[in-house]
Amino acid sequence: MSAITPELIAKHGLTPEEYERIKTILGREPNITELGVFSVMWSEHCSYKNTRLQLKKFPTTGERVLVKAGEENAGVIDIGDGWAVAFKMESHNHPSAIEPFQGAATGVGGIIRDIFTMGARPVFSLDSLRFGPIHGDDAQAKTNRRLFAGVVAGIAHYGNCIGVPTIGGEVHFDESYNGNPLVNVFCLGVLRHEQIARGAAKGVGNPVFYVGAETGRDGLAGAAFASRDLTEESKQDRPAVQVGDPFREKLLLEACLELLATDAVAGIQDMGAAGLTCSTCETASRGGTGVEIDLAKVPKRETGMTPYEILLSESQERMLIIVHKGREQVVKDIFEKWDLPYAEVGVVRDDGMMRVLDGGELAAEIPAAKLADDAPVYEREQKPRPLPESPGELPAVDMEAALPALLAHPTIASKQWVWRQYDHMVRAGTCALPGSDAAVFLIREANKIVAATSDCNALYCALEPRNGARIAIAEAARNLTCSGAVPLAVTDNLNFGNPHNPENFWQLAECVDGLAEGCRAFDTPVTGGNVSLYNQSPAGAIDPTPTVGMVGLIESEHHITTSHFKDAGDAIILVGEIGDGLGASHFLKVMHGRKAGRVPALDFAKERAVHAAVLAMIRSRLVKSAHDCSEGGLAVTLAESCLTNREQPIGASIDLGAGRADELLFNESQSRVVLSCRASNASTILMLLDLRGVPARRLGTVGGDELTIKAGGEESRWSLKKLRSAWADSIPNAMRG
Amino acid sequence: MKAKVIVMPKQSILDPQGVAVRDAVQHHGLPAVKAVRVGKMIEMELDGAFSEDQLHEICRDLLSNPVIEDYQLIVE
Amino acid sequence: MKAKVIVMPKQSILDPQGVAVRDAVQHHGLPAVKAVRVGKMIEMELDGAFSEDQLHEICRDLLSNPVIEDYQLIVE
Amino acid sequence: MKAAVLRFPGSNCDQDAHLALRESGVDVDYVWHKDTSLGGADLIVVPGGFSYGDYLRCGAIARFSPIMPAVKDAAKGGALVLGICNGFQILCEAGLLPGALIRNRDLHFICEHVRVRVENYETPWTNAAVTGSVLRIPIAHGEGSYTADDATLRDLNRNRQILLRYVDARGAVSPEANPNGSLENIAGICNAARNVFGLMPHPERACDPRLGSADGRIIFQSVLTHLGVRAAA
Ligand SMILES: Nc1ncnc2c1ncn2[C@@H]1O[C@H](COP(=O)(O)OP(=O)(O)O)[C@@H](O)[C@H]1O
Ligand SMILES: [Mg+2]
Repeated sequence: MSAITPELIAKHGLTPEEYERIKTILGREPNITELGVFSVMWSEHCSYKNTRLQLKKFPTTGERVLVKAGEENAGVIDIGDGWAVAFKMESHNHPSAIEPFQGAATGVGGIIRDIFTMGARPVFSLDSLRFGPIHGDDAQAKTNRRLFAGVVAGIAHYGNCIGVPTIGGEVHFDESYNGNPLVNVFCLGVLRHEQIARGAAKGVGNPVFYVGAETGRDGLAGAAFASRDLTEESKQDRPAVQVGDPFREKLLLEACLELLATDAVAGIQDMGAAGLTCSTCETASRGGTGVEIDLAKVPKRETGMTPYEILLSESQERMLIIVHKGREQVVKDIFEKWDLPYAEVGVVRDDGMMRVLDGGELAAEIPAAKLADDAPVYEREQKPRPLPESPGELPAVDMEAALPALLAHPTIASKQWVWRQYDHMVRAGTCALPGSDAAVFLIREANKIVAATSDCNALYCALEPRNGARIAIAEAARNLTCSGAVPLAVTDNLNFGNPHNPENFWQLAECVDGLAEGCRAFDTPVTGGNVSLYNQSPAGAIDPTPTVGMVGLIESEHHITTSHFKDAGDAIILVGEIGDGLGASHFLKVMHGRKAGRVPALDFAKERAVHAAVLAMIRSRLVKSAHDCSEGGLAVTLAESCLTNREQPIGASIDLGAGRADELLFNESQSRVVLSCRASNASTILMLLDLRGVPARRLGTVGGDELTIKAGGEESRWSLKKLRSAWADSIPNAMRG
Repeated sequence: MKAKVIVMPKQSILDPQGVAVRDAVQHHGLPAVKAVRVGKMIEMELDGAFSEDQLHEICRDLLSNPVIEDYQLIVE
Repeated sequence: MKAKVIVMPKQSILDPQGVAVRDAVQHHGLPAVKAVRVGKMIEMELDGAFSEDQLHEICRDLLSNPVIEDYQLIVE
Repeated sequence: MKAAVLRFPGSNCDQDAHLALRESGVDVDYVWHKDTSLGGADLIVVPGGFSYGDYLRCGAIARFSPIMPAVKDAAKGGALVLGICNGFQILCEAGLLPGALIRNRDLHFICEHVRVRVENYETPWTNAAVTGSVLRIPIAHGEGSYTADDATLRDLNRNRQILLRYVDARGAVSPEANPNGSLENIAGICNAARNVFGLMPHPERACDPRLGSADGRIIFQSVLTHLGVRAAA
């Protein structure tokens, strides 16, 4: 047994203080296996040691909340009639930077496992992605294209095979993600209230089963790996790459749901980061019990694996199941039916210990609760950043060139190249195809229609973290509203740089405050999420990216609303103010190469009034389309509404009135939605909105084969063909190169 | 002139396809098959100027994924 | 004991993967590569009783599809 | 009538097919791939998905499942056998349908609504349509490019076994309308006896107007009509 040297401790990412803490917990020196166990359990990825105090700021309760954030593998929300949804977002940023295809694929596998561990049947996924620029011939652009293509193919590979449709998401492109792509995946599942499964080792004497794929040397110390900066050396960590097997996980999913439908299971826990280690000590700690396992009984793929390797392996597609004594045969029958490996590896004890034997010989013995819950907690130093400088005087830009340029920016351009590769229709429930404001899915089991969206404008968060985060929540709620849904709850994925850098940590704290304010404003509690720090390459940290996943409920199929214009002659109405200023806009970024200016002001009261009004109009069946105004401002929103129905794009003629053309077209003021309706209903809608005290005006009329916009006395016209090729061909052309 | 490139999953790395094929072969009445690994065989027709180094570069950058695969180049 | 099975697309069948690889290789600065075909290399570890006929049967029925592929069996 | 939806490890459109049949009023059961009897079903659906992960070749391993001999016997006996997507691939691998399905032309998995033209309405699968009518149905596959040797293709055409072709909005067969590079834009074929039908598009995903199209019902209605007629006769 090798002695524990300071170098070894440092190599495990543990500080001398943390090592002292370990010794007090054990009352002795740890052995190497125990050191490994502590290092993964106390990594940021598992312990949230740098962020736990921040996460406490989130509102987590509400009358619909059945399982709160942090309680289990995913939060659970009541959707009525005894039905509930479990959902969560997870990141796989670092693995995807090293091996995009497998990194993204195993990310999908991991989040889907979290959902069916709750006893829920996964029904759909969303993916929120960030990459560096993909246009151009430089080496960096080539790398970004390789990462983008690999990640999308990996998500498709896993999601398509397992039969969970990927029906929405977002993809953004910005220099700050060079060498540091973000891969956040959201999954939602459905279950009955009484089906909620728990990850607790209950019942002293109950047998502990290992089910699923054999353990190999995959992803050794992956959790620790995700808790460090990406450096040249991390490329040497490559053996850490895990390979996903969606086929095995599909079998595991069906077998687990079949088993959970019986009364044989006392507790169930997936093996994600820190695999066997995490699942044993967490189930014990949740159950207030101890768990004893014997590694000799664990199904293995490779020979000669040490206890250290077995405990820390992150092989995919594995679960730990605590079975009611006497019901073992039920487990065996079901897993044999599904041709999956299984083994009784241990037993629940009453001594609160995580005890690991290796063929009877003691390999590790640690107080489970202390290991799981007594990780150190840090309040990192914060250093505020100055407010962004104003853009100042801007050179004049030709409007007719500006709109196609914005539409061709890959962040705004059509993502069809992406979602065409995803099976987004399996499970026969997709009511709004990708391309509309939010994903809309009919959950047949429950006969409920849910909507979901993922949003984050990291450009805003880089300039003013708190306001950026507030807007992320508002935009998500706006996207749901435009689809006819009432927002219910939020899952979030905090993607930031190294927390030891005070400016990074200040950004994180500010974003968390902003998200928390937003969640309170829309009464959407946070039910879970994920933190990914150290998103940092030698070039620096990524723009702060607190990705928001929001879930809503649509009362009636008649309320399902899509974002594209429907028929010639329909009236186009702007709900909200026309707005001004170009601060933090994509117009500034794309046309002037500037990330500058104040982030648009957001008034929650105003925003809520707009949502309430739009939803009321939708419910009164007066609205034919609704589209939220976000990146690129009104001009982009209008163009998207003209183009998103691939099969019949349709034009519009618009008058934005007096003012500066560039501001009128491209300002990104908040609390705005563009509706279309039958012309004869326009006056009714305007009257009803006026009664509600919500500003609104008619902008123009749907029809023709061009988009024309009068603004500040200037008229600009674009043929649909021109706009369409700018918007639809941008990403495919880049990826062909 | 011909060149062949054999790309196989690294030994330490899981090969789900190999596992599925092994199980199928065993069910098919050949329990003697204990392990299977599935990789790629890439045959190239060459005509004109090139160097082995160039081919190796292609193998590394295009034909294989060094993170999870090993390759073998055979020039005939 | 080892057996290798090489499965290649029939000449008559178009091989989109081969075409894509060829274009990529040429793009990558190797115009000398005129044609590429991409097939499978299947490596099997054998231990116990079996006959070559059995292996050929597996190759014909399972490992290749005679409609679109040819196979070659190498027992070492 | 009775219908059976097969379940292989990795099937993932089994529930969708089951639902579509139930909603069109069919008495339908699942049959596990390890079973050896189909319980006398008049219609056997081999659903889409990734049977055995689609490892090796799509459908190559499923073809040897214990249930497949029963499927072959049923087909010989004249029962209707419908293979959707992965099911089509399995039926080709099993030799119940000629030809094979290879990688899509652009190598990508493709999921989108396509238009397919009914090429022959005198079959159990298409009698509710009129020849030339165009159905809007989604596809979702990575290996749906149909291929076969010249002789097979000639026979398919001569016997009018090609039931569906990919077409454009105007109903015309064109290269642009061909999503995956299939020979002659073939989207679905049947055997010479007409009782075995394989198609890449997913009719079970187009049976509910809320999902954007209900054209898929025409396939299931045709089956009902056909079996109804046969029962009466
Ligand atoms: N990675 C992706 N996967 C699936 N759908 C996506 C992805 N990225 C974007 N989309 C879809 O494209 C549409 C536009 O995305 P986005 O511009 O982010 O919408 P919004 O700005 O309204 O939030 C949405 O319907 C979204 O679901
Ligand atoms: Mg947008």
